Amino acid sequence: MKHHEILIAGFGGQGVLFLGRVLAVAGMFEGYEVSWYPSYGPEMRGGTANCTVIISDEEIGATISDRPGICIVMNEPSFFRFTPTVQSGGLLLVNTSLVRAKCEREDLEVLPVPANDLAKLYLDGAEVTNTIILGALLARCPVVQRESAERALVECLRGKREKLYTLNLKALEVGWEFVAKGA
Amino acid sequence: MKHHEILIAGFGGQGVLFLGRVLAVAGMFEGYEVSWYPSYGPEMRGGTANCTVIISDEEIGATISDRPGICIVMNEPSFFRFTPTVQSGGLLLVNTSLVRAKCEREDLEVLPVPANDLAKLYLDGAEVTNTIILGALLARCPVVQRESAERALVECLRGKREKLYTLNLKALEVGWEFVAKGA
Amino acid sequence: MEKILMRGNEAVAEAAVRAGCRLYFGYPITPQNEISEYLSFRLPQVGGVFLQAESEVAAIHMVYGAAATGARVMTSSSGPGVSLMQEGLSCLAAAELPCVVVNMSRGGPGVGNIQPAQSDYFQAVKGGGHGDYRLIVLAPSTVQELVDLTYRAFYLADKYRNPVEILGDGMLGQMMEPVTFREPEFPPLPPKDWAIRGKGSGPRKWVVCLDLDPKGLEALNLKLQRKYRLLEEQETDYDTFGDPEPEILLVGFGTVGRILKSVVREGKKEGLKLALFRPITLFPFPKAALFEKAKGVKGILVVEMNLGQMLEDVELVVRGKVPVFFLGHTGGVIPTVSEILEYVHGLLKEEIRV
Amino acid sequence: MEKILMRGNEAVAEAAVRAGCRLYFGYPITPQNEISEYLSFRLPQVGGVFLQAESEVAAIHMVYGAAATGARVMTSSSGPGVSLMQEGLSCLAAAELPCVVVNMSRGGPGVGNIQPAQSDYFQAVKGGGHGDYRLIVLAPSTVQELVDLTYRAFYLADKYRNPVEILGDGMLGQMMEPVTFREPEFPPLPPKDWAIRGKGSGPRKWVVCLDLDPKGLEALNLKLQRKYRLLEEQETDYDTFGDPEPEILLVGFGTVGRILKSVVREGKKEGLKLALFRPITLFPFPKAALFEKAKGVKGILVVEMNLGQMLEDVELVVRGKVPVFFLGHTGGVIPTVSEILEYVHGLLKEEIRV
Amino acid sequence: MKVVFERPKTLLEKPFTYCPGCHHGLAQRLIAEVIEELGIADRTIGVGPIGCSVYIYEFIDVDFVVGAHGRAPAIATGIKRSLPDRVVFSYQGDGDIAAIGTAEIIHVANRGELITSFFVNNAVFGMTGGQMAPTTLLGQKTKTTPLGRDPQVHGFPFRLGECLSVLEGSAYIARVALTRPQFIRQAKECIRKAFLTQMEGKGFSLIEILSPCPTNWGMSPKEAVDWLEEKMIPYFPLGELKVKGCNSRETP
Amino acid sequence: MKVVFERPKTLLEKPFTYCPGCHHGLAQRLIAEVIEELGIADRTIGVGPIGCSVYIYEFIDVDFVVGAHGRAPAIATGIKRSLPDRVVFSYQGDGDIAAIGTAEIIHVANRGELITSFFVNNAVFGMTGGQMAPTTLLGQKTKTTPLGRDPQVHGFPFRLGECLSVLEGSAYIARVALTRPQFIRQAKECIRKAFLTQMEGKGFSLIEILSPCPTNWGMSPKEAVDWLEEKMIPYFPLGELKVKGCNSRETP
Amino acid sequence: MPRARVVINREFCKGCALCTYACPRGILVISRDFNSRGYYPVMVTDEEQCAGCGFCAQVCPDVAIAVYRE
Amino acid sequence: MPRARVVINREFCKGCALCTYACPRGILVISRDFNSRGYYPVMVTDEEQCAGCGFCAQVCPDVAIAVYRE
Ligand SMILES: Cc1ncc(C[n+]2csc(CCOP(=O)(O)OP(=O)(O)O)c2C)c(N)n1
Ligand SMILES: Cc1ncc(C[n+]2csc(CCOP(=O)(O)OP(=O)(O)O)c2C)c(N)n1
Ligand code: SF4
Ligand code: SF4
Ligand code: SF4
Ligand code: SF4
Ligand code: SF4
Ligand code: SF4
Ligand SMILES: [Mg+2]
Ligand SMILES: [Mg+2]
Repeated sequence: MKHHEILIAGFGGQGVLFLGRVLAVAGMFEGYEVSWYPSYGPEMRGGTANCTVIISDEEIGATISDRPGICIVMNEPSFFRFTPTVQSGGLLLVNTSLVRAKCEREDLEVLPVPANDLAKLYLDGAEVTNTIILGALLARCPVVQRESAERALVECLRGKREKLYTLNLKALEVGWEFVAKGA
Repeated sequence: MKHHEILIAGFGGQGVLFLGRVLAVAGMFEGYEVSWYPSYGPEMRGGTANCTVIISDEEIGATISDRPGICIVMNEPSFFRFTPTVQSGGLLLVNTSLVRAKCEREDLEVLPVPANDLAKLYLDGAEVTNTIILGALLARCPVVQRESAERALVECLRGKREKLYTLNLKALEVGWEFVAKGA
Repeated sequence: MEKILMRGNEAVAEAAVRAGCRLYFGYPITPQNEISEYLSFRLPQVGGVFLQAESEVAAIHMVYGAAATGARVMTSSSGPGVSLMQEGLSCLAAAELPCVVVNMSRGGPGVGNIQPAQSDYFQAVKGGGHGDYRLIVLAPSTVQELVDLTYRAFYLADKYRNPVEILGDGMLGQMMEPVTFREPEFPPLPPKDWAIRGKGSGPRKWVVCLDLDPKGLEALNLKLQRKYRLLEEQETDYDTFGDPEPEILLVGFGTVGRILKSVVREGKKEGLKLALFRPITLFPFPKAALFEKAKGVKGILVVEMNLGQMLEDVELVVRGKVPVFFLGHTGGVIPTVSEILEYVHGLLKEEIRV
Repeated sequence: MEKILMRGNEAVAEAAVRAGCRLYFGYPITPQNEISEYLSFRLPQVGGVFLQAESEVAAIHMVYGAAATGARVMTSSSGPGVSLMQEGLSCLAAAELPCVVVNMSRGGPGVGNIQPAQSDYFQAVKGGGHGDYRLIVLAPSTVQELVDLTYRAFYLADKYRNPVEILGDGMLGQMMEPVTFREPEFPPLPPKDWAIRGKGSGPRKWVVCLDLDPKGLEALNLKLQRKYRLLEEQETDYDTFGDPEPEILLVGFGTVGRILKSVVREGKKEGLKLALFRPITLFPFPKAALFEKAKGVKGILVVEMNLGQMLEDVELVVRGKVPVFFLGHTGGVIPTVSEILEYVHGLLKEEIRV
Repeated sequence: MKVVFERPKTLLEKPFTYCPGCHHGLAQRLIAEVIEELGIADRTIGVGPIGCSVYIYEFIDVDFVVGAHGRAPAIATGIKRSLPDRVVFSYQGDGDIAAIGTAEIIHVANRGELITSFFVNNAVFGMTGGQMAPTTLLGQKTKTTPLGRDPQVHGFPFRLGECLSVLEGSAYIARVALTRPQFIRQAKECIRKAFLTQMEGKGFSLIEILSPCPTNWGMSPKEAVDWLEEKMIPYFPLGELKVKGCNSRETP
Repeated sequence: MKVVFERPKTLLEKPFTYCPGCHHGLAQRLIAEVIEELGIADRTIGVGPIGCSVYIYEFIDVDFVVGAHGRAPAIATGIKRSLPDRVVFSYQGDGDIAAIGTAEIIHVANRGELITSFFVNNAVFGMTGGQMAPTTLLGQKTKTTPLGRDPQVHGFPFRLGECLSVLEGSAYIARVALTRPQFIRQAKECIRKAFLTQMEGKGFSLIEILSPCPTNWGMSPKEAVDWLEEKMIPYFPLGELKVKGCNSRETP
Repeated sequence: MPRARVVINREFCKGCALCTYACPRGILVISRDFNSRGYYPVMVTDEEQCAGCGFCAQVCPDVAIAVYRE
Repeated sequence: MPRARVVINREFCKGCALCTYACPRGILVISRDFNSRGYYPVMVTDEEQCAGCGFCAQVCPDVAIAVYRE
């Protein structure tokens, strides 16, 4: 049985909503039930954003999760806010370029990804830390197949952002490689 | 047991609401339960007005009456509209100065009072047809004592209209005499 | 005490002034215009403020502002105007601001007409605005009771920091009956230390009706619910009349309540064992009392000048234990004593089947 | 058919366009802004009209005007904005004008907050405006159902000449789920020969929402009541799920309905015999079906994102025959599967005393 | 014999429901005449107010919609947006248009909505029995200003026409009275221009019609028209306030 | 060392909740400064809007009331009529004051209500995420005018200040911007005059503050202030629009 | 035979008398018989005098007058 | 010793950079370290150069700057 509850959090500009959407679309392509639910409202004025993606082979009830199994934190405020909520035994993916604090919970698997640094190193600092993180996640935990994610990227970049496809593909690769080759 | 349901109807300027109020106040002075309920709203734009007065020694429930025992019609439209509603055996007081039609119901007692003509004849045409009618009514059917009606006139003319008291007293007398002395 | 023959609308206005109301904001609408016309000369006499607002929406928010200063304030309207106040009423309830709103209800829906009706029961009692809030709703049936409940409305509003609606109708507003103004004695109220009057030398305060944090907003709602429960324990009121062991219990509020009194009286003459249960507080609804009263009757007949609104609250109390029947008129048609009596006879003839 | 991942707000907008809606009037309010944002580019593409009104009051009366011409028209808002539409909705119902209103409900009362809530149930279902009118109220629980019910909303509006409210909430509006747009087949509708389009060579017509004559206004109301009864006979809808012979029947609508599905599923794993009854039409309320379903259960648990509103309609159906319990959150707090399960366990442990 | 004056066909053959001396009927006659003369009765849709003239739909022989108090401009917008080739007009009293409906009329004008509004200014809420209107004159006694309107308490008489003239979307705005034959002739001309403004797509048009309310002013019809000329016209001067693009007169 | 600039005491010591580059904070600082300098903090009551600045009551150290969207003028009226010796001001966005709250602001001005309104015009509905406001410029793209505001469809940018200047009850109306130190200095002077207008009982006063919304304009803070100066000011010219009794400038 | 004809609809007329003030010839007066709605309609005293100017019809709020001329 | 002092509240500053454009001496720059709210606050490069004009403080939307002068 497949059932993933994934929380993704960061600053407004970091593309966390987009990352979530790509995951949800990929899940949908694979025939799963999916849902995507953003934080919304004046919170965003504070400069933070988060969303919850659920990928499951059962009909989805609640679309938020008080105990996500996977949590991606792209910045420090999100790290502090959401680390305590992760399910015991869950996966915490941390953008260590922006999060200096260390996770003190011992019941979590922590996957550190210095996404901004990787972007600088390999992609001229392009703003694709979210897709790097996605690559890293999929390398570590195949919530969806990499191919589905790539198809989902096409779908989600349709229209004005089409030209960003190649860049994002590269970013996915960078994240994937970072984890696959061992960080 | 005392229980009178009195409907008074006429054109807007004929003082039917005032007439009703005097009756209700008089009833109140005598210790009865009373209520006064006017027609209201755009009907008045059409130039007609009516009110229902109830004088009773029981607590008053409905303040309108679909079968009034006493009905005073001051003009022809009111005559046509309300004559059919009067209780069988009831009293229909008609201002015959303005109502030319004849009552065809045989189960009613009809009291004709040429109020406008009486006003012209005895009161220089002053606009007190309503009080003339009141006098006539009380002479015929003592729903309240004449003295109470006179006290009520004082009460209802308090303020700006105080100077009209004597005139109204006279009008009451004219109506009373018209009936008492036999029309 | 001296009795005066007074129109319902003027009586409520005078009672408000005597209850200490010093500000009125409203917009004309028949059949309640005499309230503002009366207050437009009466309030200035006592140093108060009468202001005709540009709309009912503006009026209710002027009430919000004045209420926030701790003053006794009121507005009045009828059906369509009260509908326009729903957002404001929801805000007043959320900010826990005391005020009094009079609805001299008329025929609906839409612009409808201006004759008496009770079809705003749901709006008043269940909350026509958004959110889990309630108004305290009082339903007078005579001009004297209108006066007495107006005093009580201001008292309850302050005591519970909650808007109070007096739900009358065109008949009650337009009719004249003798009244006396016996000023009631209420227990003392706590000081309005929450009122916004400029911070002076103290700490600053604010009155708001929002909380962007769900936990906080839920907490406010739970607090309101506790208040509503307290109201139910402490403030329900009703009137009963007639046979102590009735076959049929008549239930009606306001104007219908008084008509039903006549029905009970007439019925007695015809040998019927009838009693009246007349809720005076529509919210809190006198559930326990009605439950008691309903025991042992053959049937309950709810009569309303609408097509069955309070009916639901009666059924929620009775829960199928006694058959509940309904007779209603709406749109300005007023039920008559004879028609109700006839209906009762019909019920008894059919021996009431559930 | 192709599935697209779509936000609830955008899905309802697209479905409206496909259902033939050609005019939209609305005023921004979170959490439903994506509806107007979507329609602001989508409607012009199909020759339709998107107009941002100066307020919700204006919006609902623009809807009134457009509906009077026989066009398919819609507006959308959330709590406070819908409160401001109450007079207009009462007028639309009185004039029997078809239209669709979406309420993506949020935490109240007052300005409250913008998180999901269901505390506008009373307003939607009992009629927040004045008068004896009702809206048809539909409560979708998934984005797909939001789409399907949007089609149905326009159909029902036209069929019954009645405003229809789609009662969603912030969660439903903001979330994305895969949807397909399967255009449903509805029986043909009668021509809109009442529509105001200029008299042309025919006789002139008018649409009004008033009748100053009580008898006439009562007749209109009785006509409306017949329509509402017909709706109850023909259009109630609900969903059931879970154990065919449940110990506990869970009742919830919209977003809570889907959460309760998870509860049923999780409960089964824990050996609980649970079933869900989810009203899809809130008005007409699926009384007969719920009555059937309630037979033989040990208890009913109503869960809502409010403090007990649909609860009353459930109790009116159940009439004390089965104990009814309630679990609610409000102000934007969303009940969780585990908390509900815990509550159910508690109920069963206490062996349910009435 | 030649016809000097006959009741227009577009005005239905029934007596008005207004008080003696009330100009609502006269205003409606002029509108009916212009509609008839422009030959647009078949494609004209009127939107009625809530006020004394709520029954306008009983009198002018075109299709009508009547909704809530004050919302005629919004309703007219809904109609016009749905049927852009129809001629749409609203008819409103001063309470309707300048009190409760202020936002709607301002925004309909600001949007340059292609509708024509008739604004019957009788300085009082007629239907509800004579309360203060936004247009009530200073010192004027009404049911809710028993000592006369006091600017300190109730504010100033509201000149809606001038206010709307400031907005870019308004194309034609005029104020007229109907107390004399020559005023009536001018008024009709303005009404015609207003409809043409709409039909030519120039923008929003409004005719403010000063009108007596003998009943609520407590005057005879003759006293009322005299009072209108003596008191109202000086504060609400007659004339074209705005003709597309240029304010023909300074806002006072 | 001498103080050249310090945070005023009447502005509470906490970070604003606005986006980087948003002028809501700056406007509130100026109001706080003037209140402090006039020494009226103890008897001033503010009325907040619904909009991005709904939390204004968290920042200025005076008593506050916040009610429904757009109704601040009505609320302020209720307060002022109850407590005539307090200084009452409202603070509103363009959606709040010029869309949903149009009737309330018009009538508060027309009544000459003794309150002061601050109207923060950022040409967009900020809080709800960037929809068209009544003040959105022609051609400006917003969430609900994806192709830019088209006067044929959406009407014209609404000049509230000019519209209110026409009314007799308004005593002082000025439009300011905060994009440069000298503008800021002028703005503060206008704010002071507005409060004094109220305190001297002259009538209603309003300061329209042009303000950038970098977030919803999709610009950097610098681009936003530049756009404000280049695009907004020409349509919404700065200056005193009305000083008691005389329009100091022609309404355009 | 008169040069002009004034036709008054007695049932529409409400006796407001505005036409009587508008008539340059002063030939309109309020009659003493009321109509079915209780109003005293206007009547022409001397049609011979009528100028056929139509002023009376123009100012009549109830559109109760028609005027014809040779 | 500098003639003027510029005190920047790093936690209030949101890095909007408006002060950097307002400073006639061009001595304000956005720093590369973000504060606890994720913003990159402004800093003074060379306080010696500061004219103490206060422009930066005047235009700061977040009232994050104080300026003192001898
Ligand atoms: C929402 C609402 N508020 C108030 C009313 C009551 N009402 C009916 S007409 C009217 C005003 C009438 O005045 P005006 O618009 O000047 O028209 P007039 O009768 O003077 O021609 C009012 C306040 C209503 N019907 N609906
Ligand atoms: C009755 C109602 N309608 C709509 C809203 C949603 N809403 C909140 S703020 C706002 C407008 C904000 O724009 P503006 O007034 O310009 O303030 P800004 O955020 O731009 O400063 C709206 C429409 C609401 N809260 N209440
Ligand atoms: S009350 Fe006034 S406006 Fe209404 S019909 Fe009578 S005169 Fe005309
Ligand atoms: S959204 Fe715009 S108005 Fe709102 S805080 Fe951000 S910049 Fe300021
Ligand atoms: S047509 Fe002229 S002259 Fe003849 S009656 Fe009429 S107003 Fe008098
Ligand atoms: S003006 Fe018309 S209504 Fe008035 S008296 Fe003359 S004919 Fe009759
Ligand atoms: S005080 Fe003047 S010179 Fe010094 S940093 Fe600020 S703006 Fe630059
Ligand atoms: S203007 Fe203020 S908030 Fe912006 S960068 Fe400078 S100090 Fe920071
Ligand atoms: Mg008027
Ligand atoms: Mg704004």
